[in-house]
Amino acid sequence: MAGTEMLRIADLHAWYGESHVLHGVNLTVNEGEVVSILGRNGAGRTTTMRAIVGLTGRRTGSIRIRGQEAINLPPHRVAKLGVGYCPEERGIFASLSAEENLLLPPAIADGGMGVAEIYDMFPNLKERAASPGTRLSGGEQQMLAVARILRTGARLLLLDEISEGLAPVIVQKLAETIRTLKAKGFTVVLVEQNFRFAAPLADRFYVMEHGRIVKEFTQSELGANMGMLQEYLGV
Amino acid sequence: MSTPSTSVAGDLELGAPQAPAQASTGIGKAARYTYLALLVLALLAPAIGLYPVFVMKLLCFALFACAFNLLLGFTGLLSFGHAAFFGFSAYVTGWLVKQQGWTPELGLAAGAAAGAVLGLVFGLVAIRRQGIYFAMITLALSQMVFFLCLQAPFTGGEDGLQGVERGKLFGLLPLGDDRVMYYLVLAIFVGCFLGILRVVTSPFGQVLKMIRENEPRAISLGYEVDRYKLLAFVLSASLAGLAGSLKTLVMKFATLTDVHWSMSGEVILMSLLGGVGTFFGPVVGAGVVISLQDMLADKVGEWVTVIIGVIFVVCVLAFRKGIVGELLAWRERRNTKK
Amino acid sequence: MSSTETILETQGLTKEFKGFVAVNKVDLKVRRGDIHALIGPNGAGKTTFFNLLTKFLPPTRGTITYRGTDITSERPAQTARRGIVRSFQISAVFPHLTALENVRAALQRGLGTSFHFWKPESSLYPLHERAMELLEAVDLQAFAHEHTVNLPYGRKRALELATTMALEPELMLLDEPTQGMGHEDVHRVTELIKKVSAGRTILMVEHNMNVVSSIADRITVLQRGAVIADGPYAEVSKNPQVIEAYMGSADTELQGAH
Amino acid sequence: MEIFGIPLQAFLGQLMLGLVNGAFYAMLSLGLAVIFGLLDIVNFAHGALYMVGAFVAWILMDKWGISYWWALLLAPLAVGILGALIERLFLKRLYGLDPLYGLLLTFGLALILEGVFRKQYGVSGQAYPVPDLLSGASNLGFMILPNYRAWVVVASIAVCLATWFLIERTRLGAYLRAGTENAKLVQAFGVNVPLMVTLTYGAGAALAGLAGVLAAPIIQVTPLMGSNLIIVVFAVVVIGGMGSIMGSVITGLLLGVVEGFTRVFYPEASNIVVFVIMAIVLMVRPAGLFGKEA
Amino acid sequence: QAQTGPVRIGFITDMSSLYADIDGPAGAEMIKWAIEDFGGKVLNRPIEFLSADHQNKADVAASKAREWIDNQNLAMLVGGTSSGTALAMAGVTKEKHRPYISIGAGSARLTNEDCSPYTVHYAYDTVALAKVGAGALVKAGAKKWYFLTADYAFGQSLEADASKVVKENGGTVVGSVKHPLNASDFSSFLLQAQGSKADILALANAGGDTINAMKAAKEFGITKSMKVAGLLVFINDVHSIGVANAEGLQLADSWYWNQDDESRKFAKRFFEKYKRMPSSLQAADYSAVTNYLKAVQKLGTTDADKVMAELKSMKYNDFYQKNGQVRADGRMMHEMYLFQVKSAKDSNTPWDYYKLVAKVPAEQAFTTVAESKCSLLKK
Ligand SMILES: Nc1ncnc2c1ncn2[C@@H]1O[C@H](COP(=O)(O)OP(=O)(O)OP(=O)(O)O)[C@@H](O)[C@H]1O
Ligand SMILES: Nc1ncnc2c1ncn2[C@@H]1O[C@H](COP(=O)(O)OP(=O)(O)OP(=O)(O)O)[C@@H](O)[C@H]1O
Ligand SMILES: [Mg+2]
Ligand SMILES: [Mg+2]
Repeated sequence: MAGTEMLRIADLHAWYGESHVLHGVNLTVNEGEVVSILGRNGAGRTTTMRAIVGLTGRRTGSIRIRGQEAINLPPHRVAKLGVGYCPEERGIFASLSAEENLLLPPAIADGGMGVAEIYDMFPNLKERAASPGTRLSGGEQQMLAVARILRTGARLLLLDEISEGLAPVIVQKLAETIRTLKAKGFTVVLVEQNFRFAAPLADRFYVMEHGRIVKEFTQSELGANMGMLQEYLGV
Repeated sequence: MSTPSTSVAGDLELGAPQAPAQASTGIGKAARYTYLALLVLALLAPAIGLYPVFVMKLLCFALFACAFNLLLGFTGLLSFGHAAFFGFSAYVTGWLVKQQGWTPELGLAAGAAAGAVLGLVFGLVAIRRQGIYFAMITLALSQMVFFLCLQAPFTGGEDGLQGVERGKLFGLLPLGDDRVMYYLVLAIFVGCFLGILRVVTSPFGQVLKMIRENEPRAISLGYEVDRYKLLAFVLSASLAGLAGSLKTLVMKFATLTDVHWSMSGEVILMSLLGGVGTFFGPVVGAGVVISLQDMLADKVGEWVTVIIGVIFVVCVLAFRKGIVGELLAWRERRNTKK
Repeated sequence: MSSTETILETQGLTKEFKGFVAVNKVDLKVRRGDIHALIGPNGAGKTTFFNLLTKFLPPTRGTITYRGTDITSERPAQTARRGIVRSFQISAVFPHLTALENVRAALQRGLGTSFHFWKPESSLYPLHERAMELLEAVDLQAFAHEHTVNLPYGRKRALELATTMALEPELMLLDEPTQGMGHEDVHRVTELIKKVSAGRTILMVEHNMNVVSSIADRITVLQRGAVIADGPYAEVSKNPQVIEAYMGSADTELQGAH
Repeated sequence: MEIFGIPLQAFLGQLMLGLVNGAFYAMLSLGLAVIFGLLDIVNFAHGALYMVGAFVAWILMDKWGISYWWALLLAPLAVGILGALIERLFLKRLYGLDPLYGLLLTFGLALILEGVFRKQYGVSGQAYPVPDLLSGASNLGFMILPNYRAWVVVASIAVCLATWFLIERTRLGAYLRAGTENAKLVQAFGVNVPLMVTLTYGAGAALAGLAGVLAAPIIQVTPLMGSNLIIVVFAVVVIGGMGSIMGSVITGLLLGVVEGFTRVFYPEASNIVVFVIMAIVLMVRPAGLFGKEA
Repeated sequence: QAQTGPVRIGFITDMSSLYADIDGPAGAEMIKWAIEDFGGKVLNRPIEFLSADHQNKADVAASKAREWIDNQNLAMLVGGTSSGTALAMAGVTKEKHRPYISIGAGSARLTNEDCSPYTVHYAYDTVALAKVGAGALVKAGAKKWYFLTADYAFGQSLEADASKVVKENGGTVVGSVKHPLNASDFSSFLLQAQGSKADILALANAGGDTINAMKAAKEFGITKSMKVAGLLVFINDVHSIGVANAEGLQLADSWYWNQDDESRKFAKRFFEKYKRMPSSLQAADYSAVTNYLKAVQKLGTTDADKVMAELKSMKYNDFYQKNGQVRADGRMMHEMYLFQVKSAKDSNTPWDYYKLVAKVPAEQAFTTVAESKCSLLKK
């Protein structure tokens, strides 16, 4: 768990309009780590991700990315710090073709995947490249959403429910991809309902409940924590 | 989470976007007392020195705005062509009463019917379109009606159809007397207002609500949504027509102003200002706009347009729920705080 | 458990999008009373197939026969009234109606007064009893008067099911009913589907093999728009083509995804 | 030789004139389409911005003696800045809400702009001369075409093509289109969306301003010039398919021609022909001629 | 009617839209001047002035008029531009029995089929424009006419009246084209007119339409082959066409600021305040109110019927008109003029635009008693 601190969140509160969703989240992610945030539906995991990139309403507390305070930065400045975000709702653009969608996010650093590499990984996308983005099937859109940010060279990837709606084969492929990314030194924050997907991939886990982190443990402590997870997640 | 199959709804679906004042759909006790108080006030209006012609005009526009709101607020369709129904029926009634010697009650009925027929025609053309397209196609159709009224011999072109006599209601009540006319207008307005209340809460109103909330869902439950929208459109058009007819009798003329697209803009302003999707909002909105026009007429002269423009802007920026909508929201906030 | 009567049949059903064949000559038979799962890789054409059945899309070729009647060219609402009802891939409730009103919305059509704009709302109250029954069936009675926006995700799906049941569907189409759900909810919904399947036929798309394996009577596998396998779960899951195209390497096998 | 009962010469002449008008429609609807397509705002203030463009040109000439050619540059710039201000001050607060609100706000702004200019300059209008370089006319054989009108056609088609290219074929265009659908997400990818949006609205406004300057020498420069035109231009955009850049340009030109011929064959209908076409088109093709089906 | 308290004079016109320049706020100011110049008092009662903007909406005009009469005991109403509003106000004043002087409206219906014993139609009407604009020109030799007509009641009646005059005087109408209201582009119509080989192109339209048509006519070189006559042109329109473009345009009007010393004196005062010259309507506003006050002063009452009788029997002599007289139908009978726009080099001082072509006596300018359908004339 060495390596420098990539992300440090301290006492993060976030609101959607009037409703107060995050109540003081604290978490740290080191460079090169894969960290998974677990929790029930509505625990606030997505909100945490969105708060990092600046997509919630009001937020307070501290978000440091590579040591730089980002709590007051607008989203495009956060992205420039090397953050790639794959939203839960996929966010595929209807007015852009699949390929335009893929090429949309501007590269923020070197070292992103090449288009050929991506098409290799997701042959469906190549086939449907000219189709309007939202005409793709649910799963294809999911692939596109992930592929899109792999291209940009962002070193901190925030991935929200990326295995959702994908066929088992593809889910396996994604798992491999994340291993490869980790090997290349990328940092990944994974939010997953699909515990079996996240469990073997993550170095560390945070468990969230009602907008707070209630538990933190490492891969090696996973076995010991299954009972607790059972209680929190019904796994 | 969205998939191609579920984005059928059309992202531009208009109306009640922030679900303004949902709470108002059921008529609460407080609202009932307020209505009662207002009714008493309205009944006494001529006696307490309110100027009857002004109040009548106001009620006509209030009815027009309520009719419009039935569509925007309770069906989620923004029509940019409601002036067509209002103005066309105004001419129809004017012409029948003045040139054909019809009695006022028949003239009014014919006006409402003309509105309904025109609404049916508009509806058949426009109803399958959504959002901005719906707005634009109704605008286009109403422009055609405008040019028809400009050209048709019986409207008197830009001079207007002037000198319509009110006649005697059922051959008995002399409507020429402003006070008699006033009570007729009030009765019709109250009737229609209650009618709209009923429509919105009726089984039919429930279906409209479903359509507004989630149209593909309503379809999948087996509702032929276009037919429901069409009926709502026809009802709204017919009431708008009735409002126009009534206005002809009150003012004794019908002119092109009534069919011009800016009248469609005005009725939107009224609804918006008062509160889209609330029952009483359009009435308040009409009251404010009409009083304002009346006041502005003597006081500010050339600044009218600017002032109306400023109201639009302020309304959109600061009072999106409208006067009544904001009041209801405020009350709700206060209640939840307790 | 299941008779051999075919309730729904498609013949040569095809859908092309600008030269791209999304559904390719699908012949499918669904037997009355079955829980029939439709699986396949992403982009195989499952959702499109559903869209064809419910008339949200017109087929390019082929026919759809429901209980012996050709319904290929009917309108969506007509099909719905025949008893083919679909639940959406995402939850598609009426957000600002209460749970009770949501269910009532589905019951109301049966009353035949939906165009009656002069009747009071109270004319709908007799429906409440049945609506409450349905809510109880999915364990939502406590939420009857809650606006559905405020319900948690899993509850919304349950409500969706209750509403769908209110239409007394003979054939229910479910598109990924457990997508995006926590484990608890997946379990609850699976049980629910099982429960409501009594006396009905269910056709569902699902990527979660746990769900499929635990409740499906029969499975059809689509790939690139065409059927590559069809049969009971045990048989299909061993089909090498299915494993290759969909399930992935044998070691993860059926547990792979979830 | 005759076509549809009118001499070929007259026919060609009318065709040409139709194109000139079409060029105005095209340019105005282009700006409107850019703003609607990219920002989802039905910009009712477009006509007013067009009017402001013409007035700025006139004021530049009247007060400072600045020539047409400079006005062609300065007036759109000024209107663009005004547009950017409008976006920053007002429209910005409406993103994410129903597009109805944008429409109503810009409607209000249009009234304000019109009212202010009316108060300041009256309604009967100002005279703006044709620049010397373009005065005079050319004999095309079938008609005498004033040079200035020829210039209008050329200039506006060039502007339209450039805009289309920028939006449909460049990366900036892709950001813009994506930004319409989900601005926040595009921003989260690292694009400075707020700035982009401000500039886009500014650019759309500048297009309206440019059309205003081009129009100043041939039509009366009055505070009402915009509101007379705006509804027709809306119709053009709707027929073309809202948000479709090419659609609005082609439809603009086509409608100019159709309207021109209506003036010959059935002049009484020339004001409504646009709406008739709009109703028919929308019935047959709900998303407009070039719009993407919803 | 109460004969105590202030004497209220109301003025309802278009203050903010299409016709605000030719009448509008400056027109209101003229009425104030008339009142001030009269001493601010009549019959020892203060004169109060009310004004309102009808925004070109008949219902606003009528409501305002009705309300002033009912609640403020208005003594007399001056109605401004636009026929729809003028007719609506005539309806109200007829019902409520108040003197009503209509100034900016063109419709001859005010004193014809819709005439009222309480209406005075002061400045011009469409019949006069047609008779003066067309009559004088045909007599001067323009025989073949082509009409460019605004397609609405006003334009149509202008065209119909003018065609009649043309034919009566031995001319022919070789064609006409109807254009929609507020058509911004006229080139297409003009090309059709050019094809007709007529001597004269008559613009039976107003305001912006006339301005745009005239500009385009110049641009397309039509003015080289034909003369252009504007049937309803105000000096403000000529100003905005620009004298270079308007050169040679013929037009009819009831008054021109540079026609004599008295007018120039009035105009100078106006110019000092507004930096432009008054239109004939603004001059008429001043004249009408002054004359009304004189009548009231003379009678010693504001009683509507007595005032109307006096207005119809007195002679009007002021800077605006000579020997004017109000006929029984309410028509103010005075001389009308045909002007031609000067060339730019002949235009010496600001707004020096017209030269006089012909004077037309009232009897030849307006609807004759024989032509009229007004019952008030048939007694
Ligand atoms: N746009 C929004 N407006 C208001 N409340 C919201 C919004 N989005 C989420 N919430 C609420 O915030 C809380 C946390 O939601 P969040 O999406 O972060 O949960 P999650 O842990 O990601 O769950 P899920 O498994 O459903 O994705 C929930 O109670 C949810 O209802
Ligand atoms: N309207 C459309 N236009 C063009 N192509 C389409 C359209 N709808 C679907 N497609 C294509 O057809 C194929 C089948 O899509 P469909 O949504 O049916 O897949 P699916 O089997 O439901 O996949 P998933 O499991 O990912 O949801 C996909 O490749 C998709 O890109
Ligand atoms: Mg989430
Ligand atoms: Mg699918």
